[in-house]
Amino acid sequence: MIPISYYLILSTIIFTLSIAGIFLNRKNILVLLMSLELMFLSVNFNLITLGNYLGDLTGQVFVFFVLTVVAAESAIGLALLIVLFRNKKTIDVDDLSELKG
Amino acid sequence: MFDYPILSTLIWLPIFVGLILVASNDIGKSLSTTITLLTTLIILIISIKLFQSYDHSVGNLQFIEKFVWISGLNIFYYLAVDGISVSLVLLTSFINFLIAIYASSEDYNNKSSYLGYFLILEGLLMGTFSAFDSILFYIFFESLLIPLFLIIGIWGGENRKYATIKFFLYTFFGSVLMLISIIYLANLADSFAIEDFYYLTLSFEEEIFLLLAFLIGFGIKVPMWPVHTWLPDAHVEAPTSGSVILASVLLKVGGYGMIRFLLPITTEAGIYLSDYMIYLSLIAIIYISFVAFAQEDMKKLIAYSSVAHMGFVTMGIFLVFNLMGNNPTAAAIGLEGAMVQMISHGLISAALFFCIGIMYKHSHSRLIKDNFGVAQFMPIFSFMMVFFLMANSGLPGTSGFVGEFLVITSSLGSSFLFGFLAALSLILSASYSLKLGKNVLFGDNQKNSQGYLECKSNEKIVLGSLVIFVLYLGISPDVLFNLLDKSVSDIISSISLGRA
Amino acid sequence: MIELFYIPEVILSIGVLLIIILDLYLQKHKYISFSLIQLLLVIASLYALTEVPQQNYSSYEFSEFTSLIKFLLILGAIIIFQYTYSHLNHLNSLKIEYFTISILGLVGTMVMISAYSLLMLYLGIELLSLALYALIGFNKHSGLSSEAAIKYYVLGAMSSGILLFGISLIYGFTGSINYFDIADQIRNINSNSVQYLGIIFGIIFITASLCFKFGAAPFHIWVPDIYQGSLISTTILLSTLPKIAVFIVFLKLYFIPFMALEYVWSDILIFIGIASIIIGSIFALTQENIKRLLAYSAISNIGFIILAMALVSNDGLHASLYYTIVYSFTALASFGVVTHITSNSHGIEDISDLAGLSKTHPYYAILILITMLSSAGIPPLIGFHAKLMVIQALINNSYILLSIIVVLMTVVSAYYYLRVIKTVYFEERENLISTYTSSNILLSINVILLLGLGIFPFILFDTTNFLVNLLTVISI
Amino acid sequence: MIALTLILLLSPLIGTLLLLFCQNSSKDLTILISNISILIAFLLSLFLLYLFYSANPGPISANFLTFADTSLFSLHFGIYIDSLALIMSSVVTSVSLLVHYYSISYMKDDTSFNRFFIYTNFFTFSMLLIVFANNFLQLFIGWELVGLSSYLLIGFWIKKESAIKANYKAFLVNRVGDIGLLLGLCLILLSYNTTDYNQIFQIKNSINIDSVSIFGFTFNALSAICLLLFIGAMAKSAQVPLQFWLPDSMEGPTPISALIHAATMVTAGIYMVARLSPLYELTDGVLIFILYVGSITAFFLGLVALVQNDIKRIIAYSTISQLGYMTAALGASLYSLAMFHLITHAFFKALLFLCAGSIIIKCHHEQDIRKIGGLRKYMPITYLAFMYASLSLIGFPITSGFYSKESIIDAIGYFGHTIPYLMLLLSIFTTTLYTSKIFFKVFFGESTLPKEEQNENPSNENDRQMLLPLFILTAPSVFLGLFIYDPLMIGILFQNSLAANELIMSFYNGYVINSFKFFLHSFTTINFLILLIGLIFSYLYYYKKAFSINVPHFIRTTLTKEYGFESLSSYLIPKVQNIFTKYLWRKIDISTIDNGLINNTSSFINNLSSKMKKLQTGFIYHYSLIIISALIFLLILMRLTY
Repeated sequence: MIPISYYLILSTIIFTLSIAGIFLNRKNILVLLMSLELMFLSVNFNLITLGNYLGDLTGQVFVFFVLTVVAAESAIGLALLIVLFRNKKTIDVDDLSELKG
Repeated sequence: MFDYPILSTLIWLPIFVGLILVASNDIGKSLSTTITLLTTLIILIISIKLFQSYDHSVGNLQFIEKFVWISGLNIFYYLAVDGISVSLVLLTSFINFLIAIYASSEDYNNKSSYLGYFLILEGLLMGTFSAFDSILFYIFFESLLIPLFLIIGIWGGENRKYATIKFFLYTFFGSVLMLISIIYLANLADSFAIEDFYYLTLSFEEEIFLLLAFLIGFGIKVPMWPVHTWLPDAHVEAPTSGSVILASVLLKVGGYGMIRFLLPITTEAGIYLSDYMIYLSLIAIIYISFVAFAQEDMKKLIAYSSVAHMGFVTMGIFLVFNLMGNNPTAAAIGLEGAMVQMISHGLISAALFFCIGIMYKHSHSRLIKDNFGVAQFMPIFSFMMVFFLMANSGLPGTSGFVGEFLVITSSLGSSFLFGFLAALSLILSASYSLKLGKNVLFGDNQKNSQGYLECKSNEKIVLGSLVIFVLYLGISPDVLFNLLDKSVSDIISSISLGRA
Repeated sequence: MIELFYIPEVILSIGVLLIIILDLYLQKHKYISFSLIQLLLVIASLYALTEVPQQNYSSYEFSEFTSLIKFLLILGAIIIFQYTYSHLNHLNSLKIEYFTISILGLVGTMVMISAYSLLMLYLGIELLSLALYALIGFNKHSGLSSEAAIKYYVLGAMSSGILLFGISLIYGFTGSINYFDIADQIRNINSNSVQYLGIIFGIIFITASLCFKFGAAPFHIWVPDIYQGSLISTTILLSTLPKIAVFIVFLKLYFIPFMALEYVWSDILIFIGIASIIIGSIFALTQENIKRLLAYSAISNIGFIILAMALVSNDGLHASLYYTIVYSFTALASFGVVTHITSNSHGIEDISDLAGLSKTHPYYAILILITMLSSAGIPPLIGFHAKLMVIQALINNSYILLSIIVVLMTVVSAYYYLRVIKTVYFEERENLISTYTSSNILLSINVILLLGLGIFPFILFDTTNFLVNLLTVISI
Repeated sequence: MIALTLILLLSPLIGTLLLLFCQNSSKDLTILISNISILIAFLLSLFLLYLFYSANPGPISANFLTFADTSLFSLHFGIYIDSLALIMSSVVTSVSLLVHYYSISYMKDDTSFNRFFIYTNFFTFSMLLIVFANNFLQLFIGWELVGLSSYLLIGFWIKKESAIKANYKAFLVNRVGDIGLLLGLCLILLSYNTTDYNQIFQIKNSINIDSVSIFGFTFNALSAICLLLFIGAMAKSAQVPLQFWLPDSMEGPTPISALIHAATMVTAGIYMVARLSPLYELTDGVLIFILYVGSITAFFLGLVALVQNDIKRIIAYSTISQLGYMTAALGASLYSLAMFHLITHAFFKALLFLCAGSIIIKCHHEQDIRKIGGLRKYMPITYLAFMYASLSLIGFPITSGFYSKESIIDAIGYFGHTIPYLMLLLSIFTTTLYTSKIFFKVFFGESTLPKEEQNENPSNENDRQMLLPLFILTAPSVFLGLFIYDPLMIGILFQNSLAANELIMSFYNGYVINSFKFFLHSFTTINFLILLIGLIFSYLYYYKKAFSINVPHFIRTTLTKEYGFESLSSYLIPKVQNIFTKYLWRKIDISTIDNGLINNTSSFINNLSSKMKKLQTGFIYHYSLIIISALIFLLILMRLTY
């Protein structure tokens, strides 16, 4: 049996990868959305493994809820992206600095 | 003795009328002046009745009104009055009545809210002098800032924004430290009433911190020497009646607070630090008089002179600490001198600011070099101004002398050096007051470019009544002494009781 | 089971769906659908009041405390809708979808506050955030609001990711997601086992994400930009309802499950509280935009709430609840006044737009005076009593140095409130200022309440005292 | 008795108040009110004097107004009636009456005519307040009110720049003295809890025992108090260190110089020491100090008068030196002689000033004696009056000045104070020199009046009001000495109101025997010899201009500069004060406290906030970076602590 700590370490690695994706990205917001998805993936993975380790189902039930909510979120995220593009003709992260100071 | 709660009416009547005046800003100038005149007159009559029915032989707290205000934190709506507060309440109502008379000849845009703010200020001052619950005292002490902040800010001089914000933040900083010490004390005594603080046994470090917090809080209000720089700016920019009320009553709130909080609570620390504090007030008396001599702006000169005269008040108070051990009668004389000095300085500085206001109305400049040869064109006015300048330099026969005389007597009790330095103020105050008189009143002025003409009848009434009062308190201040005598001895005994 | 249909959340959701459908037919008469919405809200508030407390649902709390808070939230929503209606009507970009989405957000807040399991908590937070994403980006044509929306979306999603990660850690190391089971697990845990470390990490992650939602110090970065970018009516919504909800979540989350590890999170919260007061005061000093200024003042007020809560004592709890209600009242009033003033026909942006208001509209000048002084904490007004209680709580728990820092920061913050009053009262008018008086009465009641409560604070004091006693489930 | 004195004290005050209210009424109404109030005072004081000497009831002290009556102290205004007070009050009221009458014509063409009379009435009231004071507080109040009225009167012509500077300087110098007086008063109130003369006199021996620490050194309490009180007297009576205000106070109208700066105010210091003689008698150190101060002032200030050319300034310096004589007499504890010289000096110095006034009016406000000459033919009455006054001033035998001044000099010599005796002797010479200088220069030599006035007949010299007082004053200034010398010396005049009577008795029996024998004997003394030499010298030098002495430049400048006091007081102190205060204000108040402390902190916080605002860059990745780093920071924080 693979000890639980390996799974935890794997999920934290994915988690940190996604966070790095967010603040290292200089290109555009789509990449940001993708790294956000990655973050939720790592959390789901973590929930499933821990649920399995503990032997009860709440973990998996939790994952279903998370999946649905994340789907709704990314829908809204893309909608906002479109609105942003229509207004500003760019989705480049570096141009999004009008609100500052 | 009274069917209606006299102290609450003194506080809430002017505030209520003031709010009405501020809210309805379209009523005409004359109507608002008459309303203010009427309210201030009623308040004056009530406070005179308060004075008559306050029997000063017994001297403890009278006219007590105590209701639960916030039950959870056991804060009470606790109003009471003793000899000291009665005298200050009288001073406030009298000065405000004079302002109402003087204001009838001034014309400011939207004058009704101008007068409204003064009425609110009067109500809050009454509250400060009669509150005996420390949080209620703090609330009145703090909310004094708002009306004056607006008065100076809206109707002030050119650089009014800087001056009024500096005034607000300076005093706010001081009073905020005071709030912490009040809460700390209330935490120990688990009640906010001021008398309960008197019987607390505090450790020495606690007392030192509390003393410093109270000292900063009230020192800024009095203005003591290092923290006084807000006063000249506030005075120069404030309109005439604003600087009158600021100089004559607001500075006394600081002195009153010291007597109410500093003396009885932090006695040990007070005795330990009394020498430094006396040096501070001596610096205030001597150094500030030199600075006052160097001023070119009339209002700044009088502002610095009030800092110097308030130096006597703080000296009288801190002498109580210094002399508590070996010579209690000298300490009592010092405290009584401080009290009389507060009242007399209130009257004299109010009169001087009125005079400067009248001159400013004609010459539209506050600089000494722009006003000269006033006596030729305004004989009666300059006679009164010379009288007030003399009173300001402590001429016996006027109330200015009585306070300083007692403080110097008690300072001789602690050491001759203190007495001598305090007596030096006789020359210094004379030098700058008469310099003002010399440059402004006398001298030759052919073409009268400033357009001086004899002051109107209401200004004559204002200055005349102030002359009468300053003379009356100078010749036989007995009425004031037996008002204060019992309360001062109560405070001295409560301090020695606390120490024993 | 049937009685579940009478709880406000269900009624609101069904009602909203009906209104969306009805609205298709009532395109032209927007005010009919708006009055329908108001009717729905009133019905929901009645149901909230008459809710019968039940114990048999483990992951959802039906107690008097939650029903009262729900009633408070709905009341707040009604007031906010009045301001938004008049604001949007004035900018004639009135869409009923705005109200339907915010009602859904309201449902989200209700779910959050009555959650007894981490799952319900997560769902409530997500429902609220989704609604807020949409509301912030509501003004399709302004680049600013879409930029704000995207920023809030990205950071919000990230924070919910962190929240989930925290929840998974807590679930992993305590074996359950119900508050009371977690509490039993944590109560008898030995402090050098690996679970102990995992739980602490979980708590920190959850605290971070909740502080982000609250807008507290190190996680406050989004607050000024979003407050400035979004419509002023969304800012009102953003700055009152979610704040109350997150506060109640803080209260229940930290005082039931994580009560045993109190020494862990109370230090964190004190640090966060002090940091947000300091940042809230210092950053706001040189602000030019009024909305950003009010954002930073919101941050410093939140700092007060967290600081009071971090004291983990009865009067600390009471002070924080008292402060939250006072803060939301003041925020409602200050943003409300700003919505009602437009300078040369578009919303107020910079403070200098308000110059000389006392000459043209003295009534509004007085309103601004009262709100600013109340948020600065000057005595006669309610703001002072709130700050007084927090400082008293600090001193009672012998945090003297902390109270001195807090008090000095209030002096610093008093400066920028004075700056607003200075521009309103002391400066000359530059541009044309006009106000519309549709929901004027409500606004003046709101502001006069600040002064009235200031003079008679015991009214609010007793209600919050009553609320705190209701929180029987928390034992300090 | 008390009621009468009360009326006497208050009648000038009532006069002032009446004049104050009817300010813009006609001139003769003001004349009427002011003169009547002083006349009542004068007649009452004479009547009371007569009553006092006939009934001889002993000193009466009564309080009529409570100043303050508390548990800690009780202060009152009161009246102290004894022969000293009554004599002094009659002198004061008589001189004041004559000056009032005189100034009716002197001031008749002045615009603010009635304001003048308000001030003079007020001055007489405050002088009487000092004279009748029965406690130290009332003494101090009267003291300052007198200073105030001298301030108002010196600066009477408000348009005259020099007058305003003079009254500013005069008031401040008086204030310097008043500090000493105030400190003395406070010391008494503090240590003995009462300011009443009688009570202090009773416990004066116990005061002499205990001590007070001043600046660390312990002094005998009584001598400390007396010294402090004398400092007040030094300023008021223009003794050496504080005398430079008196010559400048000549800026005021001449009747004022006559009333205040010759007869009454300047003698207040002498009167105070005389009144407190029982205290001063016990302090021998202070008496020696007073003696030397008096004699130094008498001699050195007399010298300065020689180099002056303004007629009023010369008389002013002579007043200072005569005051020096009185202080010297006090120092040698010859109190009644000092009082006697005070009385005679009051009359003949007032006469001198009034004559100077009429001369000035005649020569159209010309005060420089070098520009006036040969008035003998045109002003016979003033000429005669001036001659008698100056004879009395020099101390020519038979005149009252002779009796008072010579007896002081001889008494000091008799009691063996050698150096003061020498100084006073020499100052006889200087007195004769400067008086005869004025006398010869003004009345002899070719007349400088313009042609048309020369041929007018001498009768219309000046109108009647000015000349009548001159007549009246010549009588006491010449014959008073003879009349009261013997009763004074035996001690009947001042009875027991002054201490050390037996000293005077021993001098009287040992040296004087009686007034006539003293007159005869005087021709044989050195004093008369010096007098004669002085007269002959000045006759030759000033009248005949037979020879000229070029005084070395160094002496001339020091004298004109009044040993540096003049330059010190009018240039040095004001300039230093301006620069010093401006520097203080700029440096400490503005730059260190105001800008340094207050504005710097606020600007520090402001640019702190504007720098930190940059942290909000607006880029999403910066925001996420901040959030993540905060999260990591919290994790590390927790990891360290647990």
